[in-house]
Amino acid sequence: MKEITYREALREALAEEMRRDEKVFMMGEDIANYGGSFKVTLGLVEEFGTNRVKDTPLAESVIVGAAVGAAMVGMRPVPEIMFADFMVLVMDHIVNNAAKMTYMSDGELKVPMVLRAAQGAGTGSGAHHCQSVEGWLMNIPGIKIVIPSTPYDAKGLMKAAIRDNNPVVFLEHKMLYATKGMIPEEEYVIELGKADIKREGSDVTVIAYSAMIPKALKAAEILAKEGISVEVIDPRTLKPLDTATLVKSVAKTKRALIVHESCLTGGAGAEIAAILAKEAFDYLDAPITRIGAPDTPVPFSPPLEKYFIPSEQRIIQGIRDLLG
Amino acid sequence: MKEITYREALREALAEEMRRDEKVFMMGEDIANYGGSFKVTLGLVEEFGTNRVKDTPLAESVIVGAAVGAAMVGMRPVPEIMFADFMVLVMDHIVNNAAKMTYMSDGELKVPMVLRAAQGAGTGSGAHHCQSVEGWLMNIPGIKIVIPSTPYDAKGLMKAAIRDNNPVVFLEHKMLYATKGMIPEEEYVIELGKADIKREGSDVTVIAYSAMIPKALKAAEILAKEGISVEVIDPRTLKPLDTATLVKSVAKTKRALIVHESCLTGGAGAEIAAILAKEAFDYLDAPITRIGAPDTPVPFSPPLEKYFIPSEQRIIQGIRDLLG
Amino acid sequence: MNLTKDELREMYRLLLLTRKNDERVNEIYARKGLPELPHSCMGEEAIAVGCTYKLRQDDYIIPSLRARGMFLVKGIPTKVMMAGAYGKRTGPARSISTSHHMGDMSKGIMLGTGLIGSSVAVATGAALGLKDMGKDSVSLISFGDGASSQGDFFESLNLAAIWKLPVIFVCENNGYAISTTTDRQMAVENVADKAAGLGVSAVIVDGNDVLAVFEATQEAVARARRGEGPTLVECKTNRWHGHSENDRDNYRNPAEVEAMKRDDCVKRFEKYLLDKGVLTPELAAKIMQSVLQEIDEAVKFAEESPFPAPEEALRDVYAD
Amino acid sequence: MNLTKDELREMYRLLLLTRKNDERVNEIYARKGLPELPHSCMGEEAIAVGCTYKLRQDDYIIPSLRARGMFLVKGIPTKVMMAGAYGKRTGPARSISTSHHMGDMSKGIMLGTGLIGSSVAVATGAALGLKDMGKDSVSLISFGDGASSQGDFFESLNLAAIWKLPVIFVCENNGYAISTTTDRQMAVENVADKAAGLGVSAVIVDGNDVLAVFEATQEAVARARRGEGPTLVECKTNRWHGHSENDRDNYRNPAEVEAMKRDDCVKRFEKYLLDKGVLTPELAAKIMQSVLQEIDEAVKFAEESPFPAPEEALRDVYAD
Ligand SMILES: Cc1ncc(C[n+]2csc(CCOP(=O)(O)OP(=O)(O)O)c2C)c(N)n1
Ligand SMILES: Cc1ncc(C[n+]2csc(CCOP(=O)(O)OP(=O)(O)O)c2C)c(N)n1
Ligand SMILES: [Mg+2]
Ligand SMILES: [Mg+2]
Repeated sequence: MKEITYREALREALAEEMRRDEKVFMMGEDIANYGGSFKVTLGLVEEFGTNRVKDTPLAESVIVGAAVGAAMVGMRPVPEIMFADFMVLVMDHIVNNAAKMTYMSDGELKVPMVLRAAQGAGTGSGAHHCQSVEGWLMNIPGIKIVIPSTPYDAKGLMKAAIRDNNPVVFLEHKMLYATKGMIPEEEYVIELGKADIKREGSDVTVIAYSAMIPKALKAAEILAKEGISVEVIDPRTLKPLDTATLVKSVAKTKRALIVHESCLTGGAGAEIAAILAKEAFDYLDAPITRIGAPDTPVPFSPPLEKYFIPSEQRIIQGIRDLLG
Repeated sequence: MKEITYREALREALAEEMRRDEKVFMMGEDIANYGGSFKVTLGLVEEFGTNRVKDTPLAESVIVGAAVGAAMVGMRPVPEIMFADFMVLVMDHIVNNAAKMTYMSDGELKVPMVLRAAQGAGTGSGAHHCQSVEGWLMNIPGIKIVIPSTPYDAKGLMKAAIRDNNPVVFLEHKMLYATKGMIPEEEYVIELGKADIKREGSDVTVIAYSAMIPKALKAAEILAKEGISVEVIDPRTLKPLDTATLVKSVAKTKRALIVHESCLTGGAGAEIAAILAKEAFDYLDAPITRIGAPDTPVPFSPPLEKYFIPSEQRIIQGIRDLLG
Repeated sequence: MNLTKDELREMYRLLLLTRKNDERVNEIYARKGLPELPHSCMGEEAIAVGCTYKLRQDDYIIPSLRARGMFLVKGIPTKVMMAGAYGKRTGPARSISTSHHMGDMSKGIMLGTGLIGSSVAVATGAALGLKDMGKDSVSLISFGDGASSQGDFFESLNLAAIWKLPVIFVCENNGYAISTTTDRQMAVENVADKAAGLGVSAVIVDGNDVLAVFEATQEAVARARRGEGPTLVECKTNRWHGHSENDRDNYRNPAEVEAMKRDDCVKRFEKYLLDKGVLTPELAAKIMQSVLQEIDEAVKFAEESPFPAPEEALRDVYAD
Repeated sequence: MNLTKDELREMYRLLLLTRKNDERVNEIYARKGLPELPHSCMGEEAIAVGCTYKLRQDDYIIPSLRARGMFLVKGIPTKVMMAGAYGKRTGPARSISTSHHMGDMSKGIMLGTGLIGSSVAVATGAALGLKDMGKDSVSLISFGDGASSQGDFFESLNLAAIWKLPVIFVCENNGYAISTTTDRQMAVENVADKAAGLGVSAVIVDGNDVLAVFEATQEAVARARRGEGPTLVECKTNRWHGHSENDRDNYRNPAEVEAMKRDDCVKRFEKYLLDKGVLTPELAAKIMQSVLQEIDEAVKFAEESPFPAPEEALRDVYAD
């Protein structure tokens, strides 16, 4: 085992997969010498050259559209859009090209593409650079959505995503890049679609992901001192969603709190809640509760941004409310 | 009262509002002489001229981006994108411009824009021209989403949408254009954010909208003959959502079935279910159930498309299952 | 231009097949309707045939909505296309998708999208992939004048120009995007002008002259294979019918349309071949007969084919 | 060019204010950090000042990320801008949004977006609105060379050209988009070439010559007011600093940057005014002093201002 940051874990995964398969390549704005806005790709151009770590013009739509085309003829592109907020510029290529090709070709065509993007608030970059975007993508059949919370998950899931034969949107969180965790020295891959129980507990199930996992874990720790046993589950991939693991946990705890950083209304938590309201209905002893950011754009000024991002305190309060 | 089609109702609303306020104008592809792909705007150019019914080049992004700009300086644009599937081409302007301007300007700026689009399956136009897109838009704070099911609602809501000072996405359903209904001779406006109880009942609440309303009503009628009393509620606007009316109905019936045509996972029904799982939890006697299209692109061949679109039979079965 | 007599005759057959197939589909649609709404390519057949003829199997194409001939040239059987219009299980991809945008990678046909302009980026990316895999294949996409207003058109040409990608942009400039005339679509005279503004070399050809289209495309393909980058081939042509077969076409003067029909790409090529002695009236009649027979058989095949079973709608959303 | 001596001096003051404000913000950021990450405009001040000077209050602008001077010329107080960098309640819109993209309709400043390229469409639409309301105001947007690769740039110029909209596209071509050089951004020499390809008239000026920028813009504004349509003004310039103040700028040769600094738009204009006798060393010193004092006061104001209250984050998502 070794300690590594989330950023490094991603970089390792990218490098290992590029070494393993020469069809894998990256393209995006300023990912080569500059190393990307968040330095995830820093140094990779030295090993792999500018042909496999391609700096592109400032044109997101063709970055992703071209990645789809390259994938269709046999490459395995890993395009990056600098900020997940820019997802809206490439949604046509996700929705109407990448996601539909396999279906429309009766299974003949494959679009093995991993679209990377950094999302989330906490950097003070304001309404256009801090959004959490998975909510916009939940209603798109044909894609997968991966959203890791730890270095271990980031690496293993990235490797699985690159090997997957479907378009995967891979959402990294800016505030996690510098967080550290242990990973094995040897190679490993984490199957897409498997939730991870980050902490076992028996009184309440907290379903969270991405930057909300560290907060949920901290909340669980604090409440543990009061004798409240919180189970924290990280779906890790939102599409496909590991419904079975979620339902099983709620069957045990009888209570579910869903936490995400994206705005509450229409977020991925809605789907999780809807599934539980159907599949876990008979187990529930309390209303399914969601915590998300308020339904506003991300504000810039530090106290406003802090207020916007769901906090440990809100999670603790949410758990207390659920336990009545 | 007079009988009118959904298409004519929309046209009347557009014409009345353009007469009332000369700041209102329309822009889109082939909306003038051609009358739009679905002939909603047919004939309007004759009364209002090509300056207020503007044919644009084939470039959705600038159609909506320019509409936002025109709105910011005082106009009230009603842009059209021909098929709602193309929403992904304009989502940046919706998400990052239209929806954020008022907030980011501390209330100074307004973007009174109604973005019209035709959605839904049933025409055999395949995966790129038949999608139901509201699910992509639910997680966008700052916009309103209107999705009428009857000529009466279509007219009254369109007039309200045009008078609203916020960006409104107005989703029309292709299979409803030719449907008929009664509307008053005199002018009327329907407030945004108010659900309508399309049929009162006491055994189960069916929440549906757009083209699923006629189907839900037919299902209710059929079941009425068996003594099952179905309440059918049409939220009419998904943002803002009339939570109170939905919860009140479920408090009465104890059972909720949500029906939409868009793919199930991550659809607007997820948000509705999540709200009920929280707000109506104590009333519920059965799991909240959703019916939507399968999580696939819209297939083309007639039997496939028919299978894809939620049917009366599926609604009837859903209700029976809920009543156990 | 080094085409043998047989090749010239084959080109003629393909032109005629495209024309007659279109006529038949429109006739059926008018008479009894069809699941797939036809968008007639009548008047524009020379572009599809000219730009696709002699492409290799491992050259990839994405045909426009109106480039039905490209499928035929690339080897999609007429009956499969016809079954597609009928939505039958024997159509492309079991008629899960419309035949407009069918793909068949074994023949070098990439699946297109119904969103005008969007496939230009995909075709550009295919060129990128082919180049990076060290192949000398090219990617060729056709699209209309209207498509050249889309952001993706510009972003793609720009990328192709910088990276010298082996992609050929074939623009079918028929003067209309549905009801919108080209002068209300753009402020320059030619789509080629936009390409030039991005550093993409561009040629303008008479789109009703199948050999002119063929030659220009072949030259573009050769350039691309030599690593010299993209070319835009702008083909000026006419759309005889309305945008689709349910367009009443009330925004054009019938005289304008009549004038168009006087420059018939099929008749023009026929006359050329007759003049050259490559074709005789007898041979022409024979070709016509074989084409009509092929279409008859295709209609029969389509009519008799079963629909897919409803549950087939659920297959293959994800690849393994 | 009919500028009075006072106007020339005022232009100089604005240039200096832009420069010194930038220096100060960068210094504070380096020393102790700031909520808003600065994107230095050093080296490019002449464009912002030159293109905005003498615009009317009812002319609308959308400044680029690097066009801080445009806000100052349009009348945003230095202290408000500074308070914005600090995220204070006295900043633009209570610092709900970053000051990069602030709007103030009373001054003719439209809110921009952080998505490069996207505001070009909005500015184009503003021009459309102004025209349709029968006003003779213009809309002016500035953006970088990188932005000119975006689909919205092309779609907007095309629309503006067809509809002859009163919009001025000011391109600050500084040779870089973050680390990406212009030759890896586009295959043509000039952004103006792209405009030409769309039928938008374009001029190229020395972006470090404030009067050249001013004149070219004024001409474009006059054309727009006369209903003659859009103009693209391409200003060639240099970006002295990294992309942002946390860019280590390791992708450029320091010598290249040093060379840039030899063409200093502020110094150049100062010399010009001194040579012309419009400025004297004494007057220059006085202006410098007043500028520095204004900035000192702005910093003090920003430092002493309160932050907004957390719950203010919930205000004004919807208009009434
Ligand atoms: C993104 C998008 N916008 C609009 C449409 C509707 N539409 C289909 S074809 C067409 C006109 C296309 O014009 P052009 O590119 O000139 O091709 P042509 O039909 O003339 O062959 C339009 C507007 C579409 N399919 N996709
Ligand atoms: C749509 C979008 N893509 C990428 C970015 C990230 N980004 C911010 S500034 C910038 C470079 C802009 O270059 P240019 O337009 O030349 O302006 P300059 O910074 O040189 O003034 C990039 C890539 C963004 N903000 N928006
Ligand atoms: Mg055309
Ligand atoms: Mg630049």
